[in-house]
Amino acid sequence: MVNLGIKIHELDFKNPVLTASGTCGFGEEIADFIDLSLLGGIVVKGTTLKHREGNAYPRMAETPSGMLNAVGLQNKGVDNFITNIYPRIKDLNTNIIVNVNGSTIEDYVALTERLNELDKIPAIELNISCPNVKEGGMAFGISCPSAEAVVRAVRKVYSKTLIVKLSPNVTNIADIAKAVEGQGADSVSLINTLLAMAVNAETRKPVLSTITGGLSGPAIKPIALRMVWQVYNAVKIPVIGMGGIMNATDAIEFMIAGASAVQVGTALFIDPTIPVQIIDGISAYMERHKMQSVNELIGSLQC
Amino acid sequence: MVNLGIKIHELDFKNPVLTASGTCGFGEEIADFIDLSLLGGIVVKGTTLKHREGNAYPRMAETPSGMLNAVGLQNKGVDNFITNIYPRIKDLNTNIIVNVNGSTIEDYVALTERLNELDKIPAIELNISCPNVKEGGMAFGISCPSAEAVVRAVRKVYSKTLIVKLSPNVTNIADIAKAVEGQGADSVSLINTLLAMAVNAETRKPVLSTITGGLSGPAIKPIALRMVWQVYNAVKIPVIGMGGIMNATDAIEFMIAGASAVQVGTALFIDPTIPVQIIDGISAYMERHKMQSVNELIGSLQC
Amino acid sequence: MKKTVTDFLLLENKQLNKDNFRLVLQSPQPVSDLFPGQFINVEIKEASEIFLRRPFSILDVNYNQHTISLLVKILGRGSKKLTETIAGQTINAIFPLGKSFTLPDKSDRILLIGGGSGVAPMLFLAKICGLDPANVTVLIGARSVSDHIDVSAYQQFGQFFFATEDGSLGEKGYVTNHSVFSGELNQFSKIYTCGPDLMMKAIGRKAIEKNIFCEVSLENMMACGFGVCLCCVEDTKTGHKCVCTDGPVFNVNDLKW
Amino acid sequence: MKKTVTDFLLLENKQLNKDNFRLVLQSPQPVSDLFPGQFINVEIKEASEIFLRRPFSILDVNYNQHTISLLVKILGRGSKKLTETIAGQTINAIFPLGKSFTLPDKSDRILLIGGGSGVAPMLFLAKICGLDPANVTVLIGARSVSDHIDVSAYQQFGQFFFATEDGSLGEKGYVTNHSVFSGELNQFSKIYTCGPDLMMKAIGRKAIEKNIFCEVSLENMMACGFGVCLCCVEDTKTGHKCVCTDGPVFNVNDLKW
Ligand SMILES: Cc1cc2nc3c(=O)[nH]c(=O)nc-3n(C[C@H](O)[C@H](O)[C@H](O)COP(=O)(O)OP(=O)(O)OC[C@H]3O[C@@H](n4cnc5c(N)ncnc54)[C@H](O)[C@@H]3O)c2cc1C
Ligand SMILES: Cc1cc2nc3c(=O)[nH]c(=O)nc-3n(C[C@H](O)[C@H](O)[C@H](O)COP(=O)(O)OP(=O)(O)OC[C@H]3O[C@@H](n4cnc5c(N)ncnc54)[C@H](O)[C@@H]3O)c2cc1C
Ligand SMILES: Cc1cc2nc3c(=O)[nH]c(=O)nc-3n(C[C@H](O)[C@H](O)[C@H](O)COP(=O)(O)O)c2cc1C
Ligand SMILES: Cc1cc2nc3c(=O)[nH]c(=O)nc-3n(C[C@H](O)[C@H](O)[C@H](O)COP(=O)(O)O)c2cc1C
Ligand code: FES
Ligand code: FES
Repeated sequence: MVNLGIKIHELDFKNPVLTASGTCGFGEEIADFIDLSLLGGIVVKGTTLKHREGNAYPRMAETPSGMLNAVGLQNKGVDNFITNIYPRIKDLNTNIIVNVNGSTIEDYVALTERLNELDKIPAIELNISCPNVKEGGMAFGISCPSAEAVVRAVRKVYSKTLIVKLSPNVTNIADIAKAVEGQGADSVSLINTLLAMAVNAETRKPVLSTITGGLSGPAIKPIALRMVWQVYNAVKIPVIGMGGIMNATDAIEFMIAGASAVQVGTALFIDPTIPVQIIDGISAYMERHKMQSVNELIGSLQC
Repeated sequence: MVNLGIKIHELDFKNPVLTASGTCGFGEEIADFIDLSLLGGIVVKGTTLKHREGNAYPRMAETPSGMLNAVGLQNKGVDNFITNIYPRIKDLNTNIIVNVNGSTIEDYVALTERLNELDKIPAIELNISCPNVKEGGMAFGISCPSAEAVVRAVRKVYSKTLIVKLSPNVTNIADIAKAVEGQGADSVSLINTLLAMAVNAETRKPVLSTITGGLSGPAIKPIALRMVWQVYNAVKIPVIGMGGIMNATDAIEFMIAGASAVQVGTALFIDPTIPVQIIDGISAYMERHKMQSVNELIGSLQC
Repeated sequence: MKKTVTDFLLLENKQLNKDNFRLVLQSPQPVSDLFPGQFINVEIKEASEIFLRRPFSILDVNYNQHTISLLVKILGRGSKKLTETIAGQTINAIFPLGKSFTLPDKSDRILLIGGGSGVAPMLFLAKICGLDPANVTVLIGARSVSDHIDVSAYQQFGQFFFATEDGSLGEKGYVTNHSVFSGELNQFSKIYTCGPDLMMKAIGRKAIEKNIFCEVSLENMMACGFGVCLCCVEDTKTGHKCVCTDGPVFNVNDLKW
Repeated sequence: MKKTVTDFLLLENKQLNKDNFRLVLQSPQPVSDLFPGQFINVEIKEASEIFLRRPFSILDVNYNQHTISLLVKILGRGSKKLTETIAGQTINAIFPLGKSFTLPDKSDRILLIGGGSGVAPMLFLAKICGLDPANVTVLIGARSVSDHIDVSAYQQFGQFFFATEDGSLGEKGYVTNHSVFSGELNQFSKIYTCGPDLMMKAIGRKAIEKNIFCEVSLENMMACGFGVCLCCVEDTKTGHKCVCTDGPVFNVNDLKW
């Protein structure tokens, strides 16, 4: 039997496969398809302090090997999460991580304080990288000083595992990773979507209501892999990799490049059973390669 | 009859479809497939002052809807270009543009001076964005001051049409575009490839000899479109768009987003007749949409 | 029925006219509790430019044979590719998805209006409601008789009327010009419709005006189909609702029409 | 012959053994001047994960029927998909590509060594050279008789020998262990080879050592196949050369082996 367990800061994961924020709802939506307790973790939909309606329709465009989205953090706010959703999902027997969003540092702090109270939320993912709304924090995630400021403020009020989600829309992602590590982040996750655009040639209008949106899916995998590798070489904290992971081989590539864990996002739209297939595929790979622990994979790239 | 002619600075193009540097050799290599004089222009392989062997093999990886390359500006140097190649291609009856690369400002200037002598080279494309080698100038292309410095120096010695090719590996490409416009660039072309990576999960080695390489092809089209649109809105000089253009619809989307002309790159590997198909496709589109001049398309996005 | 990712066996692929095909898919497991308005999200295999699944309404069900059928109209690359699937091949789909129409009471007099590929859920609804045929009126619109789909198998379930833009079948004009619709609409206690947006809006507004219960089935662009991506939203009076899970069926009174 | 992008008609697709197929492609135009070592770059249609073309050597030509044939071994997704093409479908390819082997003189005694799918250009070369059969010796290696390809149609062109790793056909062992190769190699004035890298290197080094003319056909990864991408380079004594245009055939003396 291979050992799939990994650790991010002080948090144990039964395996390195998580579902990505904004692509699995609160977990419940995919419970028909898979046994959620098999997952390493679930990062729930981006949450804000207040209820948000999100952006206007249309919010989606299909692109070569990928898609654009401009959801804009539609969610019912943290109160609704705590009152209505948390009680339903808290005993799912997997790590439930909340994706935290704000437009000001005060928002981030206030939201984090609320989540800090919740026993069964062992970690938050601080999203400073959503390209689709001002409140998504991408403005924070694209410069070192602002990334540092928000992480510093949140770190003060949050004692559990703090994961910071990085934006790929930057010149040097390793610098941002080092900056947030310096402020006490326990882990970084990457990448969020790449700012992109689709045009309808016939109507000469943007396809998305917001003109630009975030690109995800296999198209971005080579960029995500590169960034994970750069960040892995720049920081000491564990890296959580994502971007276009569709199968076990993709996940293994991310781990070889330095990811301690991976998140599966857009792939869920194609097939919500993929995370479980990936877990099985990693096991099979490890057996074939005579590995005992999945830690042997992490950062095993031979250059 | 629709009018496909466009102007970049003072240079007339019979149509807005060019072939991209590094993907069409010196034009001759695709002359079996198409009548080169039908093209708006040909941007020849990246040229350096001295002969370069380029990077070690393997230099290529196939990725979802795209590919990575790490050619590393293999070329025989500008003397060889002037002596052996220029005489053969100078009368092709299309705009021959030379893609100029250096690792120091002096290199760029020396190379540009040599090209300035050539009557039938009406424009150069200053590459400050090749991600694959130090000499590719990406270091210049990712910060405003260094981009300004190289453009300023080259502008002093070059009187013909100066196109600056921008890197997408930056936080804010519009800022870089404005910076080079400020130093007298006559046009900007974008995007060069995105820095990316491929890993072989079985061998746990990078696929490319250089570990990272440049991502091109349809996968990057949504990112390229977004950048063209951002740059178009930021500068007054004409924008030349590229990145994943595979057919006329793609080319039209770039023009709607603000491109005065487009370059076809990786698509040539799949089918070297694509540029001619695109020219025909743009004509057909214009007829269908009752447009007289292709200028009506440029920046016609209705937001 | 629980949602699953299922490999269906394509039993039959029948071209009905130039652009429309009926596909009969057999599930390896029994199917249960499928209702008109629900849909399935189909993987388009081996297609170089298609990344996402494509949603199609359930046209009919045969519980004994574990089959469901679809009416697929060729619109773009994905639907075209799907209609090229050959009987005997497998088709992977996520199903069942979405909420169905509110089934009428025995006492209702219902009007079903379908346009284009929107006839699929209307025929399924007619069949489910058609135990008492007198009460089911079905109005079907098409551009021309050549685009029209043979509905004879369903005519036992209600009274059928047709409208074509060129007058080649039934009355000439849109469904909203048809005498059934422009006549005494209040004879109907419930109106159900699925079809082009403009058609549904015209019908919905009239129903609101006349204060008749009316449900419409929307076809917003979808990425997932099961409520996780939040891409398919319709801006309703109570905010953004997911067409794939809160719909695709909505009461017109809830929409901002 | 000028390079073109051609829609070939697949006339025949014959499975030769578990992993190997022979495809016969007909060009709408006459074909001319095709030589052993040249290759074509084939589009893999409707395959969701394939972006680039795939190169395959020319196995044979029939100028009267405008056909060329390929020997395709299933290695990954692209070759698999290609072998699933059905006679009557079209296959798009760029051809002819690359430089051929240097054809021998009548006075030469030549040895052709093919391994795996590398037998394709060897068989074509045997045929072209085979007017004087006594001078053509062909040595073919395979893992086992079940991987071996029937070459009876080519045996009239030379003397054939076989080596299999399990001894199930011909001598047991690699081609380089075969008595023809380990014997009096200087009886041959020219050696040509195509196959796995390690095999070609072993042969090439021996030829260098014995000072025998030797050409090998390389299979580097290609993006374009016609000399524009510069991805397929081999590091030769005179610098990086494109396998697709300067090769795929190289004289071993030019390589850094
Ligand atoms: C709930 C629902 C039920 C439907 N039922 C049927 C049905 O029974 N029969 C039928 O023929 N069609 C039905 N459709 C429409 C069908 O999904 C589209 O025709 C199909 O997705 C088009 O795919 P394509 O690749 O052929 O077109 P594309 O080439 O992708 O695009 C053509 C047009 O199709 C529409 N479209 C594309 N993708 C989607 C998508 N994921 N969701 C919605 N619209 C899209 C867009 O307006 C686009 O402009 C239904 C749609 C929905 C949302
Ligand atoms: C000049 C030349 C002639 C060839 N002749 C033949 C032949 O006659 N018969 C035959 O069966 N095969 C031949 N090959 C090899 C054939 O091109 C590969 O087997 C095929 O491209 C694999 O594609 P795939 O999608 O099945 O494999 P993939 O799943 O893409 O990869 C499997 C392996 O195939 C190799 N490969 C993949 N793509 C390429 C590429 N574009 N160029 C080179 N190698 C690649 C790689 O080593 C890779 O690890 C030739 C290759 C070259 C360069
Ligand atoms: C529809 C959609 C909604 C998303 N919402 C969020 C979000 O709320 N918070 C967040 O941090 N990332 C969000 N993301 C980004 C993903 O979590 C992930 O970082 C990105 O999609 C790349 O991974 P993928 O290619 O596997 O999807 C969203 C992505 C998609 C496609
Ligand atoms: C194999 C290869 C070689 C390239 N060489 C150069 C080069 O020498 N100079 C340059 O400016 N861009 C070079 N590029 C980048 C292309 O010109 C183009 O900017 C990029 O590929 C995006 O366009 P595409 O997706 O249409 O290929 C190269 C691209 C490829 C794929
Ligand atoms: S399509 Fe994803 S939520 Fe409706
Ligand atoms: S494959 Fe492009 S140069 Fe050889």
